[in-house]
Amino acid sequence: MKVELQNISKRFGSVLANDEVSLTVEAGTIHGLLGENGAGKSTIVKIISGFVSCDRGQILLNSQPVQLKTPEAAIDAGIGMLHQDPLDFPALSVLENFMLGWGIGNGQTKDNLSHFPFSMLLPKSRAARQLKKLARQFNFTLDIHETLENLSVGERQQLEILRLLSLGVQTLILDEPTTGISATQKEALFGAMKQLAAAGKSIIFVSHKLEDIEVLCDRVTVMRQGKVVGHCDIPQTETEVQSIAPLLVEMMFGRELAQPNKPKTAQADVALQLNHILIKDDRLNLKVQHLNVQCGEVIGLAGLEGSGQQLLLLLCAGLLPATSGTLYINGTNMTPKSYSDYLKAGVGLLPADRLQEGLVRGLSIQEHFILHQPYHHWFINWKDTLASTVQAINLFNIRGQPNTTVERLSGGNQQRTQLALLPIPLNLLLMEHPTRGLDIESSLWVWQQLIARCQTGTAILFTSSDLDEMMQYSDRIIVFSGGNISQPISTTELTVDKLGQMIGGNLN
Amino acid sequence: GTPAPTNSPTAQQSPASNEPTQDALTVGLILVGPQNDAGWSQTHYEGMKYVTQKLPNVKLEYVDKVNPADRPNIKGSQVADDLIAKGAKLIIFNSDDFKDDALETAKKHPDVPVIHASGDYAWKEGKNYKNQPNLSNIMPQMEYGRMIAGCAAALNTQTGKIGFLGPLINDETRRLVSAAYLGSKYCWENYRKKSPQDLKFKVTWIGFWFNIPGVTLDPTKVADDFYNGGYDVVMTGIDTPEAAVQAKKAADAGKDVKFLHYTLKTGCDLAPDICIGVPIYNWGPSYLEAIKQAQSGKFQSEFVWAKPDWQNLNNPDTSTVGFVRGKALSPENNKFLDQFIKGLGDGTINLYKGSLKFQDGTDYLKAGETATPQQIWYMPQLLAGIEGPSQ
Amino acid sequence: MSLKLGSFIPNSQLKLQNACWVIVTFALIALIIFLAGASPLQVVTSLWNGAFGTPDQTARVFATLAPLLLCASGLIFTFTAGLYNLGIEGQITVGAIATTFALRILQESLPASLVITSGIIAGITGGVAWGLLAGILNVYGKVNEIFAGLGLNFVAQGLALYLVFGPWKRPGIASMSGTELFDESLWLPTLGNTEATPIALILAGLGLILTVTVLRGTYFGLQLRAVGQNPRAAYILGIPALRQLLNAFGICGALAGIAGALQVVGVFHRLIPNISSNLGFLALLVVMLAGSSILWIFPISLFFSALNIGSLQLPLSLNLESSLAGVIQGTLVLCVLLGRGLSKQPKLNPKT
Amino acid sequence: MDIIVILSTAIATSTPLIFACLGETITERAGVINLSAEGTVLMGAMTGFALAKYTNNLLLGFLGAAIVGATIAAILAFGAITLKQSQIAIGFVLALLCSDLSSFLGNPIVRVSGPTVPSFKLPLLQDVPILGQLLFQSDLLVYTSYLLILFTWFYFYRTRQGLLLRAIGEQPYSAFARGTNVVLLRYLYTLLGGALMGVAGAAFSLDFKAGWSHRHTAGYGWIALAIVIFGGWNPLRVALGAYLFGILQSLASVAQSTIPDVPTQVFTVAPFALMILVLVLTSSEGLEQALKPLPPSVRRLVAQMIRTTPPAALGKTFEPD
Ligand SMILES: Nc1ncnc2c1ncn2[C@@H]1O[C@H](COP(=O)(O)OP(=O)(O)OP(=O)(O)O)[C@@H](O)[C@H]1O
Ligand SMILES: Nc1ncnc2c1ncn2[C@@H]1O[C@H](COP(=O)(O)OP(=O)(O)OP(=O)(O)O)[C@@H](O)[C@H]1O
Ligand SMILES: [Mg+2]
Ligand SMILES: [Mg+2]
Repeated sequence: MKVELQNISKRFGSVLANDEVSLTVEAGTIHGLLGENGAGKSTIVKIISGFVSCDRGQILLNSQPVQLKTPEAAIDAGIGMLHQDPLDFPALSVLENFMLGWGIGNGQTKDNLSHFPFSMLLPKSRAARQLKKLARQFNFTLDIHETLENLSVGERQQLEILRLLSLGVQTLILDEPTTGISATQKEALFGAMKQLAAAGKSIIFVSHKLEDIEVLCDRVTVMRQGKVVGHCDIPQTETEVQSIAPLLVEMMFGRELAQPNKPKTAQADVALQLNHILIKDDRLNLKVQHLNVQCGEVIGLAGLEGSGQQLLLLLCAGLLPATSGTLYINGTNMTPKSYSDYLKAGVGLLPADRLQEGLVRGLSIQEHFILHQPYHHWFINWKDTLASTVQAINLFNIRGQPNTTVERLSGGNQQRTQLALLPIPLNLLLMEHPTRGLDIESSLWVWQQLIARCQTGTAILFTSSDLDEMMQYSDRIIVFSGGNISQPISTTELTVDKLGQMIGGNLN
Repeated sequence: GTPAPTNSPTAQQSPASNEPTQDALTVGLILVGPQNDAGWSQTHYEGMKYVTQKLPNVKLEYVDKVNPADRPNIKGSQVADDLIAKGAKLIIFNSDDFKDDALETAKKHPDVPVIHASGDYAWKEGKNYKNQPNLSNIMPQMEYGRMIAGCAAALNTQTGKIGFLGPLINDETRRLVSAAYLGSKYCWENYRKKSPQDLKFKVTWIGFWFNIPGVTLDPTKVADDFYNGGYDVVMTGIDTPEAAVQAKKAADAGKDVKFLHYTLKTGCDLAPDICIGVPIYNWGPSYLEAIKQAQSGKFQSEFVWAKPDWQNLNNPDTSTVGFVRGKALSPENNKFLDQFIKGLGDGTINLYKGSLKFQDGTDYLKAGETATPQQIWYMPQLLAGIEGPSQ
Repeated sequence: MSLKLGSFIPNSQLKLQNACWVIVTFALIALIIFLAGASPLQVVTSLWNGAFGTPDQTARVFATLAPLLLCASGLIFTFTAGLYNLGIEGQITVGAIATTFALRILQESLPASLVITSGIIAGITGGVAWGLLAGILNVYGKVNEIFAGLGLNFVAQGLALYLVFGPWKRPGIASMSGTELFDESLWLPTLGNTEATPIALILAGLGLILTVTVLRGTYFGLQLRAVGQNPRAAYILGIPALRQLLNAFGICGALAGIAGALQVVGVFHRLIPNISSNLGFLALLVVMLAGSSILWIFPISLFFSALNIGSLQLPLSLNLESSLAGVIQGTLVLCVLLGRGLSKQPKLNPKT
Repeated sequence: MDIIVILSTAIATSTPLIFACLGETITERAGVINLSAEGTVLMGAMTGFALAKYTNNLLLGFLGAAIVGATIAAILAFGAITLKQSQIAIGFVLALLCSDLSSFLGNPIVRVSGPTVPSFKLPLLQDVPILGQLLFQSDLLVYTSYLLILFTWFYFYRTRQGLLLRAIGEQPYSAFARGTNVVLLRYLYTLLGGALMGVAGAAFSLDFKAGWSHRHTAGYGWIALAIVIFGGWNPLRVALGAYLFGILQSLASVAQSTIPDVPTQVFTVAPFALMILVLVLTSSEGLEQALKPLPPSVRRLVAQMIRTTPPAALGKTFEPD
């Protein structure tokens, strides 16, 4: 199905998320959508899928103008979308998730159901058959009776794709689907998408990752600050692809980016020592025989999401007790201590979910700084703290006022605020996806700050799904796979390819 | 008519004509339940209506539902203050629960006569006498109404099982339940000619005068349990009509059950066909008497335990306690009941006579002994033969 | 959530809109009164006379105001911590029970003023205990505070009933009228021959001032707000989130406990089953109406207690059901809540 | 007394609670807490009784009560869904407001007699040994409540619309993305739940606590809210909770004569203490641990039966865009 967008605009409050966006996706092609963070990619695809309604503009399907005011209308029109944040039902079973949405609207799934009153009933057995069939086709393994919350992000994404296919969609939209799925799953997914495109379906593929776009897409549209910057066809040959990459980067960011460099920062003293640690979780048992982290050293924790990296970070932060084993920070045994002792010992955590775990909605930047100060008095001195807040805002280049509540800050500025809140000095800094959701420019800035801290002796442990980032900034990397962990490997002995293989399960 | 004879030495016979010479007087009536509750509070309201009819220069101001559930944070004494501020010159409290409020009001307004219906603070010979010159108590001798009701129940039960839907446990309710039992036992033995062992008389207390979910037992359930458990006659002592309502439902469902209502003469109306009768209160005559005294400036603290008019039990002008018979009472049983009432009236039947035992086996009255008023009023336990807790 | 007490920035526009909604509300209430066959003007006069007609009545308004203010102050703490403390009724009740207990065992042996003081302290202890129980169920048992609170209300009520009808009943009598009256020396001193006790008012005033100060000016207040907004993030920030949640429950319980104590030593002079007199629920309405403007607690509480006391006049002078007062209070709060939503509407639907 | 008789009374008299609890269950499953239950039941009882009395038509009484219940729910829905105000706050205010309103408007019909639902023994079924006496010798309202329990369960777990209902209470945004009109459905189920709570009121005033008086059913609304949680939002378990409450109430009166030393308050308070206990037990981590050793399929089944996790979006506003 051919999808045409004409002059779509959408405003959220003061942000013009889409500004006169026009693009065409031909039937039978895979169309990439590329752009920095906040460029408006998700917004435009949400408009196509009826999740968000546009302020102005027109959508044409097979050259017919259509109104896609609700997801129902979009599904009716044969458009299905895999959302960036998974939109499924953790409390329901796989099968129920699969069926949910069948028979809504006038889509073809409605027609092939039996007649009233049986159409009222849940078509469990048929759904089970279809799910199993589709799963086999794409080489996914899913226990249909399992509750969804017990599945990994990747599995949930697989299910969602199968569900969309079961709806018989003609246009499939995938908003950043490659985060959190394994290399083999990714291959299967890409294969499936090519297969679908060959069958005449149109596919819109949203990503940050140039490589993904390059291997998968026939054509790409680049967005910046809500506007379409340009389109280009992806050439077929490897060398031509190589030549187009810098062009795309320039289109995305308006200029070429400087390559980051990381000086050596590791020092002799041991900042963190783990001995015979066992951590138990609902789904994982994680064993760490022995680990020494030097002051100033950066350790990357690589692996698929949910392979145990987060458990290790939480353990080192003092937020998750170990079942057995000991943990030393700067020579002090921290095993039996509480979270507040960890804070006193100079441990800092930078959670990935900024507004859920890192910052408190409804509180201003200044109030965050006040809360962060170790206090000795009952009463708050609003005047003094204002001065220090203004200082920090200037230092970290946060675009916001002291009394701006944090949820009104942009994602990047929230991250800057989180960084500004980290106490100085710090012995151990633990970060989940420090640059997730940040554009390349902001990422560079963030890492500059972090490297400066390493130079003062702070040891860093971080997780990231971006292998390039991991290779670039880590001194050593530990690879996690299903609760097993590798020995720390120096980045000098690694390549991205080798790392990818290890993440895929080949730890040796 | 003539006012009620009372056992009080100060009670006087005076002509009942409307004497316009007496001053206009506003009476403040404080009711614990709704004025239209088809029960206890309504009898007081109607009693005062009776007074205002007889004495047109008496004006009635009333506040109903003065209880902590309906009017939280309002005390009876506060309502009395307001009524007095509005010009009330005499205050009537209509519930046992108001005893502190009555005393407080009497103390705070020494020139305002206060009548507490039920209670014993004005009883010199009682256990709780408070020397408060402007406070009186009035209570009809409902124990006789209860005896008659108990007798009627015993005459009508087929299964020999009588249920009593009791409110909360205190001297008054123990007195009345015991009286009902005495009446039942007497008629069971003497008119039905059956052995007292075959009579089951059970009381279940719900814990208050009406249902408060989560607080009291549910009287609907208790009544159902009675009817379903073979108690084919249930008498009630609570303010609300569950016994009647559930009897009607049970009867509609084909069960042979009957009930006795309480307090108000229209009590049978909910289910006339299966109603045995209603022991009723008639406050009018006692109130009339007291208000006349207040009008003439002769109000004195007294404890009025007002008697029924045995000659004409249901006479609205003379009898403070009555018994309205329901349709379910057969002519034959009516005759027995007449005999019983007559016996009570002329003293040939005195049920407060030994030997009687308490539930725990101790003596209430030794053989041949007759109960003193104090023994009747302050009933520390239920009598032996009654099933159900005393405390 | 409409109940974020976080923002202390005055928003005059919002205030104006609120005022408009209050006017709409009163029009609505006038309509209800009219339909019930009475004149709104008469109702207003009657309510006014009922609340301020005699010194007795005025005193009663202030006697009700004190516990209401205390409960409202307590609820501000729990609301700030993001909790709907519907268990406040039970906290008042247990406070009152504890006070009664203290009075009963100490009245023989200590001078009156000491007995009263210990009674109030016992009330605080009782309130705190019951508040913390709800808190522990909420924090450690993961039981939603609304349902824990409602359940504990019934349990507290059951406890009061058990005591009034059981071990503490008057000799020979078990009745809703409560336990034996305490000796007059154990009654809080009143103004003249009325029922207003200056001590209660002073305690309530202190409670409110303390509340405002703590929430606006202290680290604890700020921490509570952070916990109320997002306990997980607050914990990671280094705030002892669970402890502060428990503190909020405890402080609210303490203030409710004082209110319960005052109901015993200042108002009823005994324990009655419904000792809380629905003041806790009324205080919830007060706080909901005040929203983020803490200082509005005072006039609203005054208005509500005047309505409650004045409503007694409705049946007396107009032959109207006095539950009209509750209808007025409820309608007022409902309309203001809906009005708040309506005034925010334009922002949610940006014009194109 | 015959245990069957006690049980059958307890079951029949729990009928109004069944309606109220199922109404609340449906509402909460859709993600909306209707805290106004107390006021709604009272208003339903008052209007149901008044209508049935003046029209002398029981059906009209029930219908009127349902409409009143739905209207109150509509105010909640408007405030909570459309205006996105706190459901708790609006529901709570409505609970207090409607309680007082029922007293105010219902004053003229206090303690007058009115029509009641006639008893009706189900032919054939009533003769089944034990079960017949236990379940099928009451009236049509009671049988309706049985059907309602089964139907609600069937609807929740066996129909498409039921799956959607659970979906909008769990993840409204996901449901929206799948083409569900979340706002419309939430309105619908809130109104439906409110209507059932109204019917519960009428079931009291026209059947199980026949008549009307001030605060006639005071307390039952709060009790219904507690039972829904006890029942873990599962219709069968909720019904079980309601019956358990009824049985405890019956036991209280039986116990008074058989074990007089136990204060009555123990039984009246027991359901609440029990509710809290069940909540603590089922929501604690210990339970998960205890279930660990079971094989996954059994564990899932057991977990589903004793799960008391509320619908994930319960009480939260839904703001697409
Ligand atoms: N619901 C919303 N309310 C307000 N602003 C929004 C909303 N959704 C998106 N925006 C804003 O619109 C802009 C475009 O957002 P969009 O999600 O489309 O970006 P994106 O290109 O998908 O970015 P990313 O790569 O981070 O996913 C951003 O500035 C964002 O903050
Ligand atoms: N919840 C909100 N309330 C009010 N304003 C908001 C909200 N979310 C976003 N904004 C506004 O939208 C603007 C853009 O935010 P967004 O997070 O999309 O920025 P961005 O383009 O992604 O920037 P960055 O690169 O820093 O992440 C913010 O500056 C803020 O003013
Ligand atoms: Mg996006
Ligand atoms: Mg962003």
